[in-house]
Amino acid sequence: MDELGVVIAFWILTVVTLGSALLIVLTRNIFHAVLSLIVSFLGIAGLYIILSADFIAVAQVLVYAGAVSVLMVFALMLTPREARDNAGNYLQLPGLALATVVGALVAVAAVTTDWQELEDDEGFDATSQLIGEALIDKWVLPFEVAAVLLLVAMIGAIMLVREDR
Amino acid sequence: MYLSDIPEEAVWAILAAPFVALALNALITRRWPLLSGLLTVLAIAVSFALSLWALDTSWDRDGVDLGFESHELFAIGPLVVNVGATVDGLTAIMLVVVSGVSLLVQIYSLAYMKGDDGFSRYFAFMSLFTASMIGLVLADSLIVLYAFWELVGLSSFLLIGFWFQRPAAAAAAKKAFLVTRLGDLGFLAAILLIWSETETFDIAEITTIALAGSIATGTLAMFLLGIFAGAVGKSAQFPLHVWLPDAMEGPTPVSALIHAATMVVAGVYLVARLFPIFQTDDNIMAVVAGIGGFTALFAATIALVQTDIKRVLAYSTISQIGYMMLALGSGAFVAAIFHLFTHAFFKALLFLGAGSVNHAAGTFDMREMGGLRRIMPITYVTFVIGGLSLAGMVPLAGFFSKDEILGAAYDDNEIWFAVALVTVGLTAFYTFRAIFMTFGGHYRGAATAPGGHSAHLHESPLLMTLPLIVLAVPAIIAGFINFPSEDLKHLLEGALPEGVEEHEFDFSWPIAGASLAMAAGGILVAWLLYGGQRVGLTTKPAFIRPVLTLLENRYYIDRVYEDFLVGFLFYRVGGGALELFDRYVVDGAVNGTAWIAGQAGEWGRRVQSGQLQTYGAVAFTGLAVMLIVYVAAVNP
Amino acid sequence: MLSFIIFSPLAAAAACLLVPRSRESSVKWVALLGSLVTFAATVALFILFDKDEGGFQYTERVTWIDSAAAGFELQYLLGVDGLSVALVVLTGLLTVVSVLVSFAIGFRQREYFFWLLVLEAGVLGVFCALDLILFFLFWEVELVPMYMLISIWGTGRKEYSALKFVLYTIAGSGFMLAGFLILGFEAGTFDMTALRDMEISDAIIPMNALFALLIAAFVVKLPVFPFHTWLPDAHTDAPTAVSVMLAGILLKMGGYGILRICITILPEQADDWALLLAIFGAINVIYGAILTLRQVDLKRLVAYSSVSHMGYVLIGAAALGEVGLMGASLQMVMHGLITGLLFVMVGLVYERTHTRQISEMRGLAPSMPFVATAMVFAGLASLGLPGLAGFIAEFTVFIGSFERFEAPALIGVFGVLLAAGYILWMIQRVFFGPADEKWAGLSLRVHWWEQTPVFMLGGLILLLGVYPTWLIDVMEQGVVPISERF
Amino acid sequence: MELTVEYFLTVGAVLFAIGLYVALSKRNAIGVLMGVELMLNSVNLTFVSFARFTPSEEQIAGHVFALFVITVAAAEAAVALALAVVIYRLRRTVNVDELNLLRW
Amino acid sequence: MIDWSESLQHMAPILAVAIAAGVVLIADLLPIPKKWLWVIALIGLAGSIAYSIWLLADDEQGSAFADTLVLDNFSAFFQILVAGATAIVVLASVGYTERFRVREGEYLGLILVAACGMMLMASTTDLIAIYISLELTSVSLYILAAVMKDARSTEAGLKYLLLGAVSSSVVLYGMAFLFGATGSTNLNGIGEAIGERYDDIEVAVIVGIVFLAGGFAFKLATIPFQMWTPDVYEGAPTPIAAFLSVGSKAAGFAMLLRVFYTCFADAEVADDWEVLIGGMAAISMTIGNLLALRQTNLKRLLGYSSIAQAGNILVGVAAISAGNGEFSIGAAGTMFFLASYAFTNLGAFIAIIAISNRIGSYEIADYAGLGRRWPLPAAALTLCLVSLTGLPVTVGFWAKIYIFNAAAQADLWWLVLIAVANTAISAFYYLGVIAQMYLRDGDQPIERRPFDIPLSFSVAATALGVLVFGVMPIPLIEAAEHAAQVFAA
Repeated sequence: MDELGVVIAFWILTVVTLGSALLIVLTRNIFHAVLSLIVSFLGIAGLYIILSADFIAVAQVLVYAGAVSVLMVFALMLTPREARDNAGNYLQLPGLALATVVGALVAVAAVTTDWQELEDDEGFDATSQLIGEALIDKWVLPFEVAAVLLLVAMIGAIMLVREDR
Repeated sequence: MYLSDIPEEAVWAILAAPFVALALNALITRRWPLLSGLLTVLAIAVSFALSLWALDTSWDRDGVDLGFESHELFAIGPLVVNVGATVDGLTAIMLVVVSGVSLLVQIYSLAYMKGDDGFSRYFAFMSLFTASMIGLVLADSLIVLYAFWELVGLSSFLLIGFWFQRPAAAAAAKKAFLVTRLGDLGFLAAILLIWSETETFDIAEITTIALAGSIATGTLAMFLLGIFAGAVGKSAQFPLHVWLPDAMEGPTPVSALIHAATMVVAGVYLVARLFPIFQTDDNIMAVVAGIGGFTALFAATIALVQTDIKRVLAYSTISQIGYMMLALGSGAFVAAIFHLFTHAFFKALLFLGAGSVNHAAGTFDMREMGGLRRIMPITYVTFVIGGLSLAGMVPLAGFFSKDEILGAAYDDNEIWFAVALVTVGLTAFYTFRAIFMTFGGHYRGAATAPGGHSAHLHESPLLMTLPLIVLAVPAIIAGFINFPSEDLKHLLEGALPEGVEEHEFDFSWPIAGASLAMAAGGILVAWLLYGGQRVGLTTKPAFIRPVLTLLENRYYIDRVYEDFLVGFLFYRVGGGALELFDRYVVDGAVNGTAWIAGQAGEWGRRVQSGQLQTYGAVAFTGLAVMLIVYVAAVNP
Repeated sequence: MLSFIIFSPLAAAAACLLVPRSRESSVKWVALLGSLVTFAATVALFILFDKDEGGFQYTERVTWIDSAAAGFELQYLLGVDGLSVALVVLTGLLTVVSVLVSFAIGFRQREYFFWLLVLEAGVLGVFCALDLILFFLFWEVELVPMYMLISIWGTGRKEYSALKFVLYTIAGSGFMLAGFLILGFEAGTFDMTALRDMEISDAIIPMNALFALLIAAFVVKLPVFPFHTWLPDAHTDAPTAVSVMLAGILLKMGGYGILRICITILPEQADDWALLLAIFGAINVIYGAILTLRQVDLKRLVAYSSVSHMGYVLIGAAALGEVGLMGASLQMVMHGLITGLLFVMVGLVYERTHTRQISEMRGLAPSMPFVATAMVFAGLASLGLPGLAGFIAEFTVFIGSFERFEAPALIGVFGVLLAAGYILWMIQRVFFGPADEKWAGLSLRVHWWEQTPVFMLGGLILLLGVYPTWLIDVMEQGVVPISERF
Repeated sequence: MELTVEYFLTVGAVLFAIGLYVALSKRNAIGVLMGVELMLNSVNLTFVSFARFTPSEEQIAGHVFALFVITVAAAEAAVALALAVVIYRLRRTVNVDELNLLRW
Repeated sequence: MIDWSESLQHMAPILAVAIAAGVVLIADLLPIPKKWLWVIALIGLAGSIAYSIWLLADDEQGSAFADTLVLDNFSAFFQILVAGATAIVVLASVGYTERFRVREGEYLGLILVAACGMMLMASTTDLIAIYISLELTSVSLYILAAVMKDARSTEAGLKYLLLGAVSSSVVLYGMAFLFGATGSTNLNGIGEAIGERYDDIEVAVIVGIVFLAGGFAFKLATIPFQMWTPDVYEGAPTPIAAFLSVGSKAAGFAMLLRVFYTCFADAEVADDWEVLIGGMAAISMTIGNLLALRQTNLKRLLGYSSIAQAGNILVGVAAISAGNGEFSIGAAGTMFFLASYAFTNLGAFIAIIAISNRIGSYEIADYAGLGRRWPLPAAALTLCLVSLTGLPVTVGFWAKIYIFNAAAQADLWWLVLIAVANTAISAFYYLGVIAQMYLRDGDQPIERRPFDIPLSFSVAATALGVLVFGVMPIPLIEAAEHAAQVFAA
């Protein structure tokens, strides 16, 4: 992966992703934070495309940038205006230090490990078929369980929100 | 001489008779006091009779041990405890003294203790004492001897504290037990030491081994010192003499029997029993002589100023035992036992006399007596006989025995001879000071005795005077047993192993004369100060006052022991510090650990603040630490 | 036979619970009957015990948990030798005594006797168990009963004391368990009879550390300075019967454990540790005695005296010779009898005066002659008077230890003087002196259930003091094999 | 320059750190949820990177894993937001600092 | 291709519960008496247990769904354990839901689904499947924790959820690294790869180990993810707290054992992480015990106690090097302890439900005098607390000895020492509760309510279990050892 375009795209997407993620931290308005989050999700989707993960990229856009973010906005709308700040708590500085340490540790581990990279690989052509086949063959059990999981989440969410008393 | 040899069973019966009396007293006859008393008297009479038989047998055998077998009591591996009876000259003499004096004292007590609530208990204790004392002299092994040694201590404790409602009596009993036990520690340690050397407790075997020289001199010296410590405690020698004067809180017959005639001389007996070993070490002998000589003088000086008649006699006892120790230390084995023998009679006589006086006057304070010679003639006469014997007037018993000691001291060490000689004078002085104060002059006592009873001055009943009269006889003539006849010497030397030499006594006129002169001088001074209506020095010169204060306070030794050493240093400072240590350091560490754990829990609870992100932060901190530590430990 | 002895108290305990609440006052008779049956069985065991035959007798071996593959095989393995048989009889006797002195317990009687008998079962189990894990099991059984007994029927800071006792014991026994497991892993068995024939020379921790782990529970139980502070609290606040059990038997579990497990299984390490043990024994004797002198509470005084006396067990055991070990064993039995009696007497005093403060007592002897006499007797036994049981044991300890460790033995001898000090001082202050009017109205009546234990214990103390051979002969059968390890 | 797996992993690590920081430091429960979503995304990025760069038995496994993570994250988000709504109804706040009835 | 019939048969115990869940959810919509729902749930659980036992007896073993799931002794053990615990929880919930008007349909359905998830956690052998079963359990439990819909319950739910999500991101990161380093999602594949080329990928594997251990800690309630425990136990409905403390914990340990004993069994790796797990165990038990000392609320106390007990169980996991060729002693110890803990802790919780239902308080102070006033539940609670302390004659005693023995055999003597010292600390607060019930007098009114048969049955069952297995623990031990044969190496 040494084409210039890809490299440039990688750097731009990285900057967008991480930058908008940082914006979530910095912004005072929680709606802006959600918007930054969406941008960050989209940036990640872009990175997926670089990684030739087309299906995941699409799923990312649909589920994260779409559904989850909308859900968050929706939840925010249910709460009144005064509850919509994006202030920090007492862990601002300790949290920063801790996050830096954890991130650094993981990054160092990632860099020092001798990953056995594929030779001259061009990545996947199209992934949806592969994923589909995997889901009904090797990982059919998780697939079914995930279905139950979604059902449970749905039932649970409804049950919790329903006012029955 | 007259009888066939005594069988072993009869010897055991000497011991058993008073024990039987004890058991019956304790279990059955509690409700019938008089029966208890008679039973005790009877039992001791049996013992006395058998003791005479033993003496007779021993005489036939020249005082050599009859050689009864030892019987195994229990055995733990190499530790074998045997019980057996030694009957040699020494034992025989002691048996007779113990059971004889005891018999008379019991008879006396029948009257003296009449009407006391604890009459039955008294005789039970007395039986216990007599039995233990007999056991002590019969014992053929150190451990059995030690056992009876402790038992006589116990009976002494019980009898001193007989009137336990009196705080002074209770305190004196405890003091007596503890102080003697302090000495006993040495005894016990000595037993441990000698056992680890010889693996036996048998006195004869130990003696043989020691004489063979197979025990290192240092070890043997430690052993002897330990034994002597026991003797010092029991025989109230300096510095463990403090218990004996206080022990006068017990009933007077008890003082006569236990604290004058028998138990207190157990120390002398013990040293005498081990005399063959003692005489191998000159240094130890010097220690024995030194302690004895010093105590003789020291106690006599205190006796000079005592106002309580029993305390005078008590210090006198300490002093006289000092003589016996001096004799032993000087190598005069026979002289010591001779003095023990005579002393038993005249001192018991004196004590019983004092009891008789008390019976009438209701007090022991001589300042409240006087003029009793007219009211109590028998008591008076017998008391004077005892006093003369004690003072060492010829030809009474005390003179001869004391003379032998003086002779031995003279041959051994002149300093102790001088001391002993001075003490003769002091002895005569305090004895006759007591006689004059008690019997001379006019009655000075209050109309009422302490306790509100009117003092009914009268001569004591026959049961009390009879023992006085009986005792007066040996107080006069007992000296002749060894002088000039040497019968006692014959009997006692048989008890010594072959080759052990004891001091050969040669009568010497100068020594006898000096002794007599000192005694007469003492009596004269006493008459000058206390004779007739005189009550001592009316004007006291300045130089003598501090001396008197010092003597009246018994050299402050009791105070130093009780208040400073034990009360302050040991109990308050040492014990107090240890108690604080226990409470705040040892237990404090325990409670502190619990407190720290509790505080840690409390602190940890506060961290558990309910704030969600704190939990996350803790979790990730933990994760980071785990990762860092893991990597650092594995070091990939 | 042994199973019957261990389980008969449990059966009696269950029977106690079955007594209907309406007839609660009759539960004590059930308990008495139960304890008597057990006692009779233990006496029979003692009599039938063949002292001429070596090894353990009346063994029962059933595999309980067989997981040998996991290195965890528990056998229900019981057996007695001369050492344990003596302690078993002592337990049976003191339980009868405890039940008797508990006749005056006023409330929650069913539970009380239930726990008391469960306690007995646990203790008997400890003395009979020959499997380390089984031993540990019985060792722990005692905790809940003790906790309940002290904290419900006790006095003073009873909960604090009960908890302290339990936590101390659990901590100690936890380390003991760790030691057992490491030992068992090394040896491949928890069978004590097998372990004592082995030479174990290596473990995953240093052998001397292993010895320390093994002895941890026992030094707490015995107790050894500085782990003793639970004892005065527990004794003081426990009801009389529990104090009797605690001082009379439970402390002996510590000494028994040292002899049976530490010294028998790891003789070499015992040899290495002996000096330290002797030193701590000597410290115990002196330290305990001096603190005893300082006590102002009658029960606490007796409790601290136990600390002092158990030091002799340690000194004797540390000598590692036949005489010393025998002395330690004898001291356990004798002290059980003597302190049992002392606590009974303290209980009787308390029952009458409702105070334990020595300063509030004075001249009690005329008000309670029986109690005073028995107390003096017990006190004399406690201070090591020849002719009474304590002397035999202490003397044997001294003889046994003097050859090996002179100084600790001599310090122990000094303790005898201090013992005389605190006992006599106590007697002087409590019973002697002018009678206090406060106590003039006390009833002179002594119930039969108060007298019986006194005569039982007192008689034995005297008998053993004069003629101990019958006990020594039996105990030697158990002690000699231990001493032969050295 | 050659883009290797390390680049993507590092981006993932940084994203994980930012997500963690957001989750730890935001007072609003929905803000915390955002942080969690970022962390999950960083994991997904890592999975997909491995699927692209490193050999494995089933090369697509990384994608499948990521897909499941997305699914689960969505489900969790739904439940979380439902809870946030309920809590807001009960207590008029979704401020994490104030949710401390349960403590100590 | 997948052999569906065999695969389904191999997961039949799980299916039975899943079907029961489905039937309950549907039946809830039908106009039938609600008590049938309970019956259905119990039938499903009983069927599951029966089927597991039948499979075991038949020695029917094998993998399913392309090696993402296995049926072996190990999974059967945990399936029975989970189903049994669930059944007890269900029984204990009957009166509880009635009293607090929780809707039975969803409640039961979620419990059954969570049980499915737990059983799957114990049976799956593929990272993806493990992850998804983990999440299935978690999501159901998040909702169940909040099911009371009052302030405390929802707060507990939200805390549980957010921390759970964070912890699963940690787990996922670890899994990602393992996947990247070994190229496999299958546990056996990962294990083989690590065995072959550990030196190359050591750092990644270390991150994987630490992150998996750290992330799983959330399920186990050990450090570093332990702090939610008391809060959630306090806020959640009590039967759910019981379920969390037993079922969820057991499943978590099953997962931990399966992953660590399969993937990281290589001696070179295990030597390092056994210290890590041992350290986690030591710190967890110490923290749990210390913080429990000053608790006044019984549910919170059990929360901290659960942290401490999880530390004890980790001792067994750390003892991986204790093996005899036939089975792993460490794993057997873990499982035996879990089984014992299931009886004990369920018993404790259910006794508390029984008592607190009537006195309306979880404060320890309000338990004063219960030993006299309501002896049977108090006795049951006492028994369980004694078992938690690890005193004879209860099953907890054997569990503790067995697991410490395993640690001793793995040379983890330091861990044993820390553990026994902790036993003493724990005795302090366990006995404190007993003291409250038996030593003091209290006058907290005991509400008169009709006799709750299912609850009483579950109290009796657990207490009896504690006692019976306290005398005869060998069936449990043998079962655990049988199951531990999976990790023979």
